[in-house]
Amino acid sequence: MKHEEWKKISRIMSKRSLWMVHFCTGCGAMEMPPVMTSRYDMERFGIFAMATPRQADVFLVTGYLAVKTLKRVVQVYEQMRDPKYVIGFGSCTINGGMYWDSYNTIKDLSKYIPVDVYIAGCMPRPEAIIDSFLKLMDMIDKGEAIGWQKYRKYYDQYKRNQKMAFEYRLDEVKPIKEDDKNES
Amino acid sequence: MMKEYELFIGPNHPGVTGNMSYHLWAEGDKITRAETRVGYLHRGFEKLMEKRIWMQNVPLVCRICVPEPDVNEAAYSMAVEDLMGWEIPERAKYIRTIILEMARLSAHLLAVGGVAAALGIYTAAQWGIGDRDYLLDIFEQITGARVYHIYIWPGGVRWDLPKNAKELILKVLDYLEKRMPLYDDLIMHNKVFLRRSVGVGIVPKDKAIEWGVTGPNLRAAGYQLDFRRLEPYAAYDKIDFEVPYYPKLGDYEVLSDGSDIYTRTAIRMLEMQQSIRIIRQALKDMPEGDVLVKENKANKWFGWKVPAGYAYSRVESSKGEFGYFVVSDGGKKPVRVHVRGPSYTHGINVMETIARGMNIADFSPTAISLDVCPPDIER
Amino acid sequence: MVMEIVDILEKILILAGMVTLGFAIGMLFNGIARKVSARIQNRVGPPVYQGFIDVFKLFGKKTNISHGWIFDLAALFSVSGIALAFLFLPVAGYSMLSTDGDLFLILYLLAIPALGFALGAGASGNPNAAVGVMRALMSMLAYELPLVMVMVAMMVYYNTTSLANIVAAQANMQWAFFIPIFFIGALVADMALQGMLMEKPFDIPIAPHEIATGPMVEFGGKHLGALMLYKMMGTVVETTLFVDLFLGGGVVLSVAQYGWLAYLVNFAVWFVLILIVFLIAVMIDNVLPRFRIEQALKFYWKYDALIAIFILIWIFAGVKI
Amino acid sequence: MKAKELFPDAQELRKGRVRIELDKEQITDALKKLKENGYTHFVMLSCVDWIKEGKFELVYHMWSYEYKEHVMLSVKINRDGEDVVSNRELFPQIETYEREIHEMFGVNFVGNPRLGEFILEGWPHMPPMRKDFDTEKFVKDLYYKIPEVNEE
Amino acid sequence: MLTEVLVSLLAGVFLVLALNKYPRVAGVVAFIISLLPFMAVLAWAGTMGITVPSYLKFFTLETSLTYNLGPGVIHLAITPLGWFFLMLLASVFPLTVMFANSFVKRNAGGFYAAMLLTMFGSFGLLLSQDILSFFIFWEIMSWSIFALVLRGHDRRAIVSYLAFGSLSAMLILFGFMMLYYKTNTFLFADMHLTATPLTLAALSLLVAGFAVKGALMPMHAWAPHAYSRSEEPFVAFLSGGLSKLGFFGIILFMYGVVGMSVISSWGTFRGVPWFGYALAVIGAFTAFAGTVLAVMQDDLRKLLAYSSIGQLGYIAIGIGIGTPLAMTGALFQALNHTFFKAVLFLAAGAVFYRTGKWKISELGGLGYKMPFTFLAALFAIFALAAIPITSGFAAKWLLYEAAIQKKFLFVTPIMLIAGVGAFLYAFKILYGVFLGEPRYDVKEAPLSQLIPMWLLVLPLVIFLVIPGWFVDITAPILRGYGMQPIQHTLFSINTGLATYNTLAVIFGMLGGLLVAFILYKWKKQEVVPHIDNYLAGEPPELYEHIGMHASSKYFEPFDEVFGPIFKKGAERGWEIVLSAAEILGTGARKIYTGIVGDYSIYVLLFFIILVGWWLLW
Repeated sequence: MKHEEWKKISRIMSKRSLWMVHFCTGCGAMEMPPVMTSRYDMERFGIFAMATPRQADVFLVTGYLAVKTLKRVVQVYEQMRDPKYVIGFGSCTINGGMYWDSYNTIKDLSKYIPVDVYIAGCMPRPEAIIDSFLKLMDMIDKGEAIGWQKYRKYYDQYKRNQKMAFEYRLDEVKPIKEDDKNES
Repeated sequence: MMKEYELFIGPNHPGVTGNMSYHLWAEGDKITRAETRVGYLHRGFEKLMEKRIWMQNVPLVCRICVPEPDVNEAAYSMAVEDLMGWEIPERAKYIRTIILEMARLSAHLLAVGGVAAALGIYTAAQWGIGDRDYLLDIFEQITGARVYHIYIWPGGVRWDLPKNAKELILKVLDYLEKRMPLYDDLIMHNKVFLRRSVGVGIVPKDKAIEWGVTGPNLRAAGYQLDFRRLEPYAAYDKIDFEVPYYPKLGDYEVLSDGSDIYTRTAIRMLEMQQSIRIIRQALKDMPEGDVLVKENKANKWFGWKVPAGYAYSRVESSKGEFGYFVVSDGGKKPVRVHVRGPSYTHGINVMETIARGMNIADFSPTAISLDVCPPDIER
Repeated sequence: MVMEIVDILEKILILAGMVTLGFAIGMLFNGIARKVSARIQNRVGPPVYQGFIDVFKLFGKKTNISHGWIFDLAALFSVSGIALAFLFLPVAGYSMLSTDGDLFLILYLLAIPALGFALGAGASGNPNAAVGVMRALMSMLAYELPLVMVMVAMMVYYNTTSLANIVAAQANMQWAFFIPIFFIGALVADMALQGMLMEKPFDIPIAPHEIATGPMVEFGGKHLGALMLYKMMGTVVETTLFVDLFLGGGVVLSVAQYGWLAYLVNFAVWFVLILIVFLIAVMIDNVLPRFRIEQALKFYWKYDALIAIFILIWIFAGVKI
Repeated sequence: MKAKELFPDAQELRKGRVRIELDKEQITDALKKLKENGYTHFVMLSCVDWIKEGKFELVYHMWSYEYKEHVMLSVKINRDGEDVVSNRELFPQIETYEREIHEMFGVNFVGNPRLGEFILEGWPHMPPMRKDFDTEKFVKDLYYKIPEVNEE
Repeated sequence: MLTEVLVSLLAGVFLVLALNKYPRVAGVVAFIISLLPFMAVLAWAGTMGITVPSYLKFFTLETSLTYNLGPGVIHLAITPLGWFFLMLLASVFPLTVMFANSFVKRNAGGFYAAMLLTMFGSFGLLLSQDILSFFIFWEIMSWSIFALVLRGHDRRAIVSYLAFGSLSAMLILFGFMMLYYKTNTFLFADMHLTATPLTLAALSLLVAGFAVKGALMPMHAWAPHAYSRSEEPFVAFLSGGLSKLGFFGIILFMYGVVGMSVISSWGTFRGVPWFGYALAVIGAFTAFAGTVLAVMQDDLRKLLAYSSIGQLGYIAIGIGIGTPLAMTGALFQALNHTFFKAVLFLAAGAVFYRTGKWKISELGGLGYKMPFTFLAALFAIFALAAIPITSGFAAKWLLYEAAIQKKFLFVTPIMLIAGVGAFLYAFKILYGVFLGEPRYDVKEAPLSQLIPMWLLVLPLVIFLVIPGWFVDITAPILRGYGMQPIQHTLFSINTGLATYNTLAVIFGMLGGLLVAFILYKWKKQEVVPHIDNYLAGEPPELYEHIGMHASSKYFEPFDEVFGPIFKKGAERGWEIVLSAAEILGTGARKIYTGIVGDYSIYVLLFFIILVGWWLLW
């Protein structure tokens, strides 16, 4: 068989078996039990919650992230093995949502770790969650879910952003564009 | 050389409810020390509420406790009503009762399923959460949302129940009542479950009140104390219901000295039956009329000023006493809103104390049977 | 000389084929178990071929982590050990290597993957894994007592320690299951099987709520894939062991009489029987919580072993020397 | 004995809600007295920042299951770093509340060994629940200025 | 030439004592002398029907020798049984001496002297053909062991060894007296015993006496203390080699002197003589209790000591059953135990040498730091746990088969469960010492410690592949007792109940490993440091230190279940037995002052009495 065909099969396999980390990062985790259990039954699609990041493929960031949690999220994300995917769940991961002016929650998840799929809403319905997984499967099939490659490629930038948030350091925060201009 | 090893139960761990962490030091099979680590969900609610006008805070408060958001709305509304001196319409009181009891039902289904799952009966959790979804459907019909309802407002409830609400609710209640014996067979009469739960995870009875234990956990320790009775709110003073407590466990056998995982679970099962009974009565007795006080109707979009003063309101949630301490200086925004979550004591000082000497296998079931919910600790 | 080489090659091919079949059935069983659990839990459940997908995906992970060469040993030992144990079992009365070994060998071969797995778990240095391994070893100690008691009774009864001979002695539907004393023995062994298969109430070693899947915490990617292969094959090996002991290995037609048709029918019967045995375990798994480890030990050593002792006494009194 | 009888200057806010203003020094004795007189349930300890007065108001909430009465013991202290004696011996949960208030307002409780990081982690700024901490400005200065990841 | 060997062994004792000031030199000298017994084994190999290449034959030895010493005559001769046990001892001995070279620092000359004296005693013991010389050499061996135990400076070890050593000597002495009374001859060959109660009593006393050295319950109480408080090279030799001498004695007197026909005539139960049945039951109990107690230990040496007791119990089972199958199994188990337990004790010594810790709960993570020590220990542990990729399995398997053949319905499950229990403590060693959190930054053990370990592993591999060879080696012994060796080819053994083919296992395992290896090499991997671990998401850099080694009280649930039964039971039982031992052996317990000087006076007195008694005879 050709390399391409192998790749295709491998993609089909990995899209049909998405194991997610059992990490309730925010209040969105409340809609996970219904999605996983008898009403919506995510296991139909081969989606299963796994205890540890080593075993998992998908990280469902369920809702707002306090900075303290972000540290754990980054730790867990880095412990997951490639290929790994992130789904940003709820408005809070997109722009802070309800907590746009909270001093302790980050506002845009994609600044800290690459996000493949976002689900809008507060909180999103189970159908939306399943839809997002189907979308992710579609993206894996087409080879578009490349968040994990992005994390490797722009590792320095992600690390810098994480550090800024972790340390709550106001003085070091400068828009990157200005830096670029100064250098050039 | 440290002989103990450290175990982290959470935040990324199946044995913890929500985003919190127990840091355990253990030797062999026994825990020697435990520390609860919280703050993973800290959003600074109380700070945000000081920045928002009184009405804007209603959508915020419900996010404090996810499994049972309505108690927050109710408690906050009651505190504001207290300061404003509003007396809410009779119909609104009944609707609040129905909503709060439905929330209790759904939270208890989750909690009982959680305890069963922590001990290994995943089937019970699957059934419980599946059945809970029917309640969420009704919430959706009534309020428009599955989880965050924002239905109970200062001055009453947001809008009246839909016309078919009564039939819908009764249908689900009938269904749930039919399911209860199945849960009993699967969980409460399961010999292996009894082996794991009887006499395990004991909160000392004589210390229970001093440690600030409330809710079903306190009743499992042998006190018939329920804020629905002690300080009736909504329509609870007009409704006939029982407060199950140890050793009056109804159909369930008394197998231990109480205050263990088994008794707490039994109390929750009994409370579900009572909730069904309360909702039935409330539906029957509910009068017609307004559901919102006129003052709020007129001013809701502009925000009212609340007279200066202190108010503390409490609601008996499925986990225990949910209290709101509201301070106003007479302005459009609160000066201080302080939330007392029941898990604040259950999750931190109670768990840290009773964990000492506990088997690591029993730790997670105990924490889940105390129904520790982290967001109401750190808010 | 050439014929010999061809013979050896043919044998190796058959062995490789059988091992592949074993792994395939194991993966299928994983899917079936999940499907059945799902139905009990009012769900639809994953497709039955989900096991294949999961294993393939795990081996397809782009990067893997390891905690050093001792950690890697786990993967190697668990897969090869369980495959070896499978080869020494008579499957549907068909002996692959089982004439070269016996029940004791199979019991000890089953320890190779377990110890290898434990080695890897220990090398990961995670306390959860260490506690999990402790529980796994202790539950092994617990369920082996009633199991070996029944096995010893059978060995003495049939006067052989070779599983192939025990299967042969049960030909013509003279299954041990139909002998009253061994019917009780089968019940005892079925409880032990529950522990062997790590199904509730004896899934103590991997209790996710307590120790986050125990020994597996640090396993991911291909390591977890190898481990899953071991577990899946383990279900086949252990249920086959049970079927061989009590249900005559599923032999209903004699090969001498019916030729290849007998092979076909026997394989089908064997498959159905191990599936039934496995599904009983899965169904019990779905309605019971898990014991604590010392409770499991007491259960096996008190109640299960008591019945087994009764069987031993029976055989002791009944067998003439 | 009811709170009204123990503290004659208690002010009844409404039925079942009593507020008592005390000096800082009296608080331990008052808590003890109430605990002995049936106010066995310590509800919570909260802190209000009266920035205009320059005071923090510590409010100790207690509840009596016997009299069905809620007592708020209110103590005002200076905002600028006045120490308070810890009452963790009386009720274990006071320790937790003191940890939180220490972190969120910067009130120092003498005798509580577990003060320190509780909810926040590595927080270098002013305690966030103080009124003079402007969360909106902070957010705009920090989170909104963290750059997007530049994909080039 | 035999005289020269014996004399040079004895001379070596004094030579190394003289070299006390130069421990390294003394070590080398001792090592050279310690090779003598092994050379003797090679020289005698021809008489056992084993062909040894001529370049390995350093000298030729006469097969029998008689010394006429005044009142008594010492008869020495090599027998198959003696040769087999001599082979075990002689192969372990030089390696332990070699290990000691870097390990023993304090008063090394004395250590080597006592070791050589022990070997001298054992050498003579295995050759002796009469009661007299047997007893003399037995006492030389016992007391030189006592000298080595003394070096541990542990009161309990010294007292218990002294008590049990004396008890054993007394029992053996009484047994010999009875035998002599009955037959009026010293020579084994001349004793033609009949089935009388006196013979039974004599044999029982002898077996009880030898059981002390073989650490059979209830005569084991000295072993855990002596094993755990002495220097490792000696303990490796004691546990690996010297403990077998007890079984040598039991086999010699049960089957050689008394004989199967006499034992059987006392009555049989289900085809097994009562006497053997009882021994087998004691063995099974020892195997089980030793295993259970081993699981509960935290001290690495104590664990290994109890494990020794458990493993030696299997040998007793085999001897008790007494069929050719069982005897082969027992001898095979003796061989395995010799090597794997020596490896384990030496590995423990190497670990101590590098870390200075004995407690399992204080060790950890040495597998990556000391990989060769770990691999040797791993292999030994596989042998101990009877995993079929070492020769350990064949021995246990033979014993199981023998038990099933004789329909031991209750003993077999106990043996099997003790085997499973071995997994438990085996993993406790593996995890507690070698796996888990790396706590020490140490180097690999020195070469002088690694070489002995790896050389000792070798036989475990050889006899895995060719168990048939072992059956050949033991065939003369069995024939000597009128038993037929079991059916075998080079690679497979047939017991009549089943066949065990090592080639199938080895090639199956290798094939499986190959396939697994290919599967495993399919994808690349990176090695992460230990701290990059699942901590439920907590970043490790936030914590100064995270204790992740769970080895303290590792099998706590097990301890909780079995502890009350075994620990307390053993202790309480021991008070009774110990007091009995005191009355029987050395009189009231108050004699034990705990002062070493006093004990040496007792020893001297004992010797004087002994010699006087001998001269009077």
